[in-house]
Amino acid sequence: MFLPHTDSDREAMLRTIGVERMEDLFQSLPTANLFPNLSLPDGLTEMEAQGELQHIASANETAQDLVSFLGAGVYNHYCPSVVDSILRRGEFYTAYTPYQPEISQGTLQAIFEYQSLIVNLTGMEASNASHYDGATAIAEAVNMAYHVHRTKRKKIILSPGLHPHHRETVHTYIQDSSIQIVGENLSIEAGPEEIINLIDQDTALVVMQYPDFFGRIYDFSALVEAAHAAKALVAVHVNPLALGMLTPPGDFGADIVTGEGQSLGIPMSYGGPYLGIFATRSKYVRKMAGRLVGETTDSKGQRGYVLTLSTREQHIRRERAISNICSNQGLLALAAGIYMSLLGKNGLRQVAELNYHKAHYAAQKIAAIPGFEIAFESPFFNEFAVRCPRPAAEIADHLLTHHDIIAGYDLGQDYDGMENHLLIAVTEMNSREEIDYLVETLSEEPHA
Amino acid sequence: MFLPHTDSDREAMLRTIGVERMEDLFQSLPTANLFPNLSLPDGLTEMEAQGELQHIASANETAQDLVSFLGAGVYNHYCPSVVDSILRRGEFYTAYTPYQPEISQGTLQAIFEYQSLIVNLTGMEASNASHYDGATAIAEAVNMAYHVHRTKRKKIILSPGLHPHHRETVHTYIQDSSIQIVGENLSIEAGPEEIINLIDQDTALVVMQYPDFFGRIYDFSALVEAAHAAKALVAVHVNPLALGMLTPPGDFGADIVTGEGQSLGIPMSYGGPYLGIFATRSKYVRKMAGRLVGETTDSKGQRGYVLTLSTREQHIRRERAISNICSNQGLLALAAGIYMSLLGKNGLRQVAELNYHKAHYAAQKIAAIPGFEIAFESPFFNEFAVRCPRPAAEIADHLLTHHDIIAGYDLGQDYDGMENHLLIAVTEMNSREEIDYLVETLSEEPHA
Amino acid sequence: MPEPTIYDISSPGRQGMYYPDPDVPLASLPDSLIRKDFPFPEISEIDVVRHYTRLSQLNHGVDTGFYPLGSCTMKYNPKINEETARMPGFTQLHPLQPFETAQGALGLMYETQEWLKAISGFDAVTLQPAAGAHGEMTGVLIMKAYHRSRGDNKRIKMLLPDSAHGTNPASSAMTGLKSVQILSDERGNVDLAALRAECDDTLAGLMITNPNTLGLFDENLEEVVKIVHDAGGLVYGDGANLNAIMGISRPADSGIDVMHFNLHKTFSTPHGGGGPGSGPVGVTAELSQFLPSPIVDIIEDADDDGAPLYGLVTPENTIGRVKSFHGHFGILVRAFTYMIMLGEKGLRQASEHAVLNANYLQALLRDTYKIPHDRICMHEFVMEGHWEDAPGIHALDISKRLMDFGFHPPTNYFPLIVPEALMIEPTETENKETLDAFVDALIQIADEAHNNPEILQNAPHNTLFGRMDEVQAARNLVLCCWLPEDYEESAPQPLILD
Amino acid sequence: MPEPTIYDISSPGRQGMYYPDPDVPLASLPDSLIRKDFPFPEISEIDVVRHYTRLSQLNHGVDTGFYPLGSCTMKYNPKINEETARMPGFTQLHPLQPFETAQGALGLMYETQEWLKAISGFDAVTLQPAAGAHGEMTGVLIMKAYHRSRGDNKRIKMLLPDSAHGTNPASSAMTGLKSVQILSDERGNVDLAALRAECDDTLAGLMITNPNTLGLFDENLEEVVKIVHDAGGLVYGDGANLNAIMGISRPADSGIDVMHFNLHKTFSTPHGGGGPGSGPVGVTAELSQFLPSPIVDIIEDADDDGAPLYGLVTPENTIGRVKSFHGHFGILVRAFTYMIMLGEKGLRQASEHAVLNANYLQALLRDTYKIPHDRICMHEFVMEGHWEDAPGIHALDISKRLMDFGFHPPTNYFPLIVPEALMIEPTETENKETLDAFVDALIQIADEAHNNPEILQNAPHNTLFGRMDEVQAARNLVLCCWLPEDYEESAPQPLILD
Ligand SMILES: Cc1ncc(COP(=O)(O)O)c(C=O)c1O
Ligand SMILES: Cc1ncc(COP(=O)(O)O)c(C=O)c1O
Repeated sequence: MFLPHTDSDREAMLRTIGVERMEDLFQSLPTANLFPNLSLPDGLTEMEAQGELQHIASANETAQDLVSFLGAGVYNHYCPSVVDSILRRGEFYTAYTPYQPEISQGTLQAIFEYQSLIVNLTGMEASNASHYDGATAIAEAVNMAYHVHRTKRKKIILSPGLHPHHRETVHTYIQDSSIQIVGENLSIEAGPEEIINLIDQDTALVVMQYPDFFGRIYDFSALVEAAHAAKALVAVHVNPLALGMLTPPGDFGADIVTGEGQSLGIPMSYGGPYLGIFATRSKYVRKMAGRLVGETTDSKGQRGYVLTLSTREQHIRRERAISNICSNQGLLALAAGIYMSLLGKNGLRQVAELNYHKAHYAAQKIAAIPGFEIAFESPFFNEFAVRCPRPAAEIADHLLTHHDIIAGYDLGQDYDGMENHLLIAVTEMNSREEIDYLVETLSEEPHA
Repeated sequence: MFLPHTDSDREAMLRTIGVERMEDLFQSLPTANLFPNLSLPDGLTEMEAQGELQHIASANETAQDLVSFLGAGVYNHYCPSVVDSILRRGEFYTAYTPYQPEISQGTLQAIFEYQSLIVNLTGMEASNASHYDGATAIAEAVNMAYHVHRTKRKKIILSPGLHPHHRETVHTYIQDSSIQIVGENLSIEAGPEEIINLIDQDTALVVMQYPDFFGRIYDFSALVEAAHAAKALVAVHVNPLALGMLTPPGDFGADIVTGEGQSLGIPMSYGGPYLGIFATRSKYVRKMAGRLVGETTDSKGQRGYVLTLSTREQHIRRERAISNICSNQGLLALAAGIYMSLLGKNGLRQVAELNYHKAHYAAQKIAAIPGFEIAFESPFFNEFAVRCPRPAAEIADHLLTHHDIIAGYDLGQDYDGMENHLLIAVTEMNSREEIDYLVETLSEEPHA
Repeated sequence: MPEPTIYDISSPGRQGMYYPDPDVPLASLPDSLIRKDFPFPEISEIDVVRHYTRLSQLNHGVDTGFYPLGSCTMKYNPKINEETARMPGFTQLHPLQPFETAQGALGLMYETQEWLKAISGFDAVTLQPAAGAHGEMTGVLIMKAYHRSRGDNKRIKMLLPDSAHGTNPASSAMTGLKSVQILSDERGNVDLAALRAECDDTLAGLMITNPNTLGLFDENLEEVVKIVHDAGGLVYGDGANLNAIMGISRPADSGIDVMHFNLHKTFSTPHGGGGPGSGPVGVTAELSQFLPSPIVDIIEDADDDGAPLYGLVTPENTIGRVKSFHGHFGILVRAFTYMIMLGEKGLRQASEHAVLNANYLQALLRDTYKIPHDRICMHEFVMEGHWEDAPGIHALDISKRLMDFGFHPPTNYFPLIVPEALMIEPTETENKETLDAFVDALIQIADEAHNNPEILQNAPHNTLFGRMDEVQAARNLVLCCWLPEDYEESAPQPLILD
Repeated sequence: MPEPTIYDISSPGRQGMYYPDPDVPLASLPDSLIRKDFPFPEISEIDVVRHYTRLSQLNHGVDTGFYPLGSCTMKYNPKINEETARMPGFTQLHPLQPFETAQGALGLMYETQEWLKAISGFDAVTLQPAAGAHGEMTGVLIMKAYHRSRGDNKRIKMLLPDSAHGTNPASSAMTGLKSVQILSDERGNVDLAALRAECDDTLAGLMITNPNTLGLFDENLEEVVKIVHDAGGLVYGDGANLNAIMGISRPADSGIDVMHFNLHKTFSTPHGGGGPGSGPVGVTAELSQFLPSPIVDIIEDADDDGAPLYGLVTPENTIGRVKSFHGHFGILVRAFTYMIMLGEKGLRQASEHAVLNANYLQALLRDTYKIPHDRICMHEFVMEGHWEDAPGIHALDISKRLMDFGFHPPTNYFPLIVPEALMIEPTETENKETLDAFVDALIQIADEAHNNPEILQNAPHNTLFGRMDEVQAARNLVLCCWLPEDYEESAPQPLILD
């Protein structure tokens, strides 16, 4: 399959090489277990494979089959047809890292534009070409802040409102270092003030989420001020779509903005591939991990783009590189770039507000159901936590089984004492009817 | 929607034109009913339209939801992913007729190759760039033969085995001319011999189908000889996929080959767009309708392609043109070209044989069911007629309602006296299990 | 580098697509019917992909740049159309399935008929014709059927303004009618005197394009229609130019009796490198009985909580079917998607901006190029591509030179009544910057025509291919290619998959 | 013509995508949290499409031509992969859905783990890592966790052959280990003496790429492994080069303890202009307890007529999660599609032909270019891009000149142990004609290097862009663009749809 070799080509090539049979090419290999039997099935033709995958796909029940209010870091947004129609172009997706700029200007300019869009969206000064996802972007932020302080400051403050997966990832990354993580165990009611209390002269970085995992939006100005007073850095992890309406972290002084780019036109695809956003201040550019595209000129005097500052990277610096990242999320950065270009300023604002209004309508309706309460008073974007009269898991289970609704995310999975809390996300994909249907089924819930 | 005009652009443009308001551009129009109210709904955004169309599409039950043995001129074949991935390229589908060859070599070369593939597949000498579909290709063949004989011969023989839609279409096209159609009312048992009997000195053309509407394959050599002896032309209408294994009409002397190209990688799409194949002998090229691509050289000495012999066409010849055709099925010709290139000689042979074997397995099994008989003894390709113990319509209805099977095509719709006949098509998409399931349900049929 | 043909890159034994071995017992093959040789390319999948990818890059399309090809309405083809048309609920539907299983498709067709009726003012619509010309033939057959139904058998004459598109006389001729040309007057309208002179009792009708192919709305349209009607003729409207008047003026309101739509123009369905098109035909109530069969209708009204039941019906005195099945359904899905996205207001805005764009270009070009019928135009206009003081330059040279600026040339040498015609239709989806750049290029070209004519005569310069020798192609006809003589045919048996 | 940026083509008030007006009552906005200004491009849909379509054409990809970028396995990316990964049953699935509603996806992941295990010989696999380097870090953390679990805390040293890819030392360093370089011997193998010298009780392990980055299968692999194991270390395998040995030799059989796979190399998933990749990690049974969480397992066996129930489980002594959710699922779908299409025999044939193609190129080039380790290679080989008698020519010049022939250059300047390295990996999906044309080009270039060096030094000549000034880019850092200073911001309220 996928081999273009004819029998006579193969013959001729072996002859040119000077061996008789294919097997002769593997003479230098250990003979034990050479050409092992793998006990794998025979190959399938394309039509069989298509059928098989269709069969597997249909064993999933998706946001198309169910009414879903599940978010918790991944959102069911509309992916404009233009995005995928461009992503399907072979010139984009069958190229690799643009090491050879003369024949890679498509990728390079698209990434340069992506960097620009992220800078404008976040209010920062420089963006890299992407990280694997939001979680790893934060891990890289931790690493960067640690090195900005020449590894002298050991303390990293993680907000308890930072996505649990992201916090777990940071722990994995730093597990053998001398970095200490604090803050996670603050009460989840804790606001920026409590975080401020933790900042000291040993603090390298404070990581906040915006909106946070519970959907809450806080004003971080005072926190940033306090951190800067202590010469600590502040990283704000964003849902980039929310920045269509919210004050960008650059405006309140963030040093680093990370984000999960999935909400920018990338399908949910059961968890990936997504897009790790990473932006920072110009002064930290040389400390930032990841690829960077810069503008330059070609020999004909034309504007062009190249990978630049690669002395930060593993292929030049090896063990002294800032990070080990090599392949990144190029195609997803392209997707996000197309999405942002297409929506533009007004479209982003429009979709952000649509999410906002729908979520607030849902919250208001749910709050009116006896026994249900909105858990926090803070402003929120498109997601909010609800205190339920009985365990969220039971409610979610009931709604799924009987009403084909995924009611949200059971916060008890990650937070002790929040067993009765459901995290509900509402996007532009949820019609008013769907919201009303959720409210209706929640109202009918036996509150025993 | 889809307008790039900003308010200030619009202002500036109106000013340049020298009018004040948009309405002023329509001053010369009859004032009665200017800007009428159309009572049409408001526009939808892309995400709403997508949802609406998804909703409409899901109101259909397709070959994916049902087990289908329906053919009758349109076949459920596998469309290789490569075909659609190329068709999605904007440079192909957003271009038009390649009037300007210097910037249309993609389309031109692809059509040139399509012409070549059709010539090789059919065994003919020249192919045009496409007609609308099989039916209109035949209508054009009738017209061509009529004009080859300088309108002196009035008789056109249509085989009763020619698709009913195709025959109807020919009738529509010639309705006011002096052409007479004969042959259609021959017994459907009639073979080529009976057709031969109709050929005379007034006969311009004999149109046969290969395999015919009932799936039957005849040897047309004697018929062609007889026609040629009477100086009549012979058009053979083909299922091009069958030519992966069957003797091409060029080999037995056909003057014209028409075909329905749907089976060459084109989705069923509820009836279109499909592809009208038209090939003929070199000597008739100047009498052939439709666009033609020819090879030439550019000013740099490079091989290139252009539309040629356009003096046959409406934009030059107007009322004396061979046909009125202008837009054709360019993108479908491209699809068929990709499909044929991809399968190549061996793939076409392979898929044709697969259809053949599966259909024969089904026929043999069905013939073994008491009360069911294969209607004709002739060899067949992937479709065959079955005589049932009771009306085909009733059986088909029962199988659809109770077993989600589309059992085939009820021949009683088109042929008097064939109410008990079911036309069953089997393609590479029908697994043995599906065939066995059909056989099983047919066996359980109450034979009352 | 020209791309080799697929025949050039074939090699014996290659295959780009495989099929499973039969899961049924093998039947014996009818030896005498099996083809003996099969000179056909053999190519691997990667090479097929590369070949067609590279070929595509040799094309100019709407997706790559401005394409002001007059009369063709090369507007933006929304990507969502390509998604909706590919929904499996549509693509996997067989046209002969029981209608109960195809209610979605039939409903969509019904709604498409309704939208087209509302936009045009006609009372009934068939979706069957495959393209504009096919719609014309359908319409002319309907006109003939009308006369015949009245026993009026001497009507054998079809009038065609000299500005008509070539398909009009060709379509008319295909039905056996005699074409008679009517001159245009100085303002680009049908010459009323010339028209009257031909209006006798052999008149079948008039085929008129309005706005006409000069891009002008006939100022005497109502009078023209009246003259034809008074003579017992019918008026056929070529709807190719509907993009100028959606929501502005309805052809049926002007008395036109039958008209085709070009979904691949007005309704944004892609042109596909030459097709597929789709050419629905609208008619007045009186003519609806003659429409080709089948059309879609409601055969059982909606009850309280359901949709109506749709079905295919045959008009009473149908002219018959004009092709197999029900028309270019896949194109209808695209056009329907487009229409519902625009809605009533959007349709009107599209036409308004199409007209705005054309007039803007005309205003900026009228000092440099001769515009023989210089008044407010509709969605397109025609100018002359030559100057008396630049005798060596023809419209074609200007066209070829435009390619160097990245633009597709306008339509050349049509309509025939304007010498060296350059027919420019920008469409509404182009922005001001693009139009300005196009004007700049044309002004520069006009200057070159006078001061440096060779640069036009040898154009294009910046394209991969230089000017093609069309004469050679016609003289020395090469219409297909072959495998090389010494190509070793691979064995004809299916390859073993392993 | 360079393409303007999206900032260049922005105009106030344009919008390429609209949203419906809210179907719910409006909530009041928290004014103090609302952004005040938003300098962002505004572009219509058609212009976005044209922009990115034109940009794409400035790229060389596997779909447009040969791409022998060593170490990257730029094989053909089957189109069917793109279809299956886009099935709505996959794309619309939320990663946190109850596992009962995601059995298709979980089953596919489970099967993917099984296939990778069978191919590599490992006992357990995690699919979570996002790319090769991420897999490396995961693997190294597992190695460290292993030592730690044994209370063996002094093992702080990772050995790396001098031919190692840069990610290897970088990944190792990220976990806090100290990197120590091991020289290669003359035959391109790990120098056993050098290795032994470093094998003490501070040894955490060795990261080895096999076949190595010279394209050579280490002739002493078993001995290397034994030395490391004897010293209490573990052996990490960089699986980037697995494409040479599928169905031929299993890394786990050679004693390797942990290895990452590059699905975006060996398993045909596209490289996406830089990513996404996918870097699953396989480990021995002993190490499986340390795998990152979660992995997929059967949590309820199949009953008679059903599939088993799949779920996500956490390995006992997991190192934790290395990213959010379960890995690059969309890439797994592609790789799974590929694997089941190839099947056992097809996987072996792929590797065999990858090795065949590389050796064929090597055989034809060895007389013209210096190949420092000239023996039968695996799926790639490294030659020197310079000659003593052509001192002005560097590997980079050869690379740039290759572009003029339509080829993507090989990898340059890696591995570091070969001066002026040109690392050539043709992959198995290229045909002989392509390889022959590539050889012809390289031979012509070698001739030019000696007789007409400027043509190389000024290359490329036939591409749209000439050589880029990388120094300028680094000196005068411009990392993003902006709307022009005088850009008039459009009002921030959502546009009214009409
Ligand atoms: C004015 C006019 N009428 C009719 C047609 C024919 O339409 P079609 O090409 O769809 O057959 C065209 C096509 O360009 C046209 O411009
Ligand atoms: C030998 C080798 N190891 C590791 C890597 C890193 O893989 P990734 O780019 O997927 O992180 C590469 C990438 O090119 C490589 O060639």
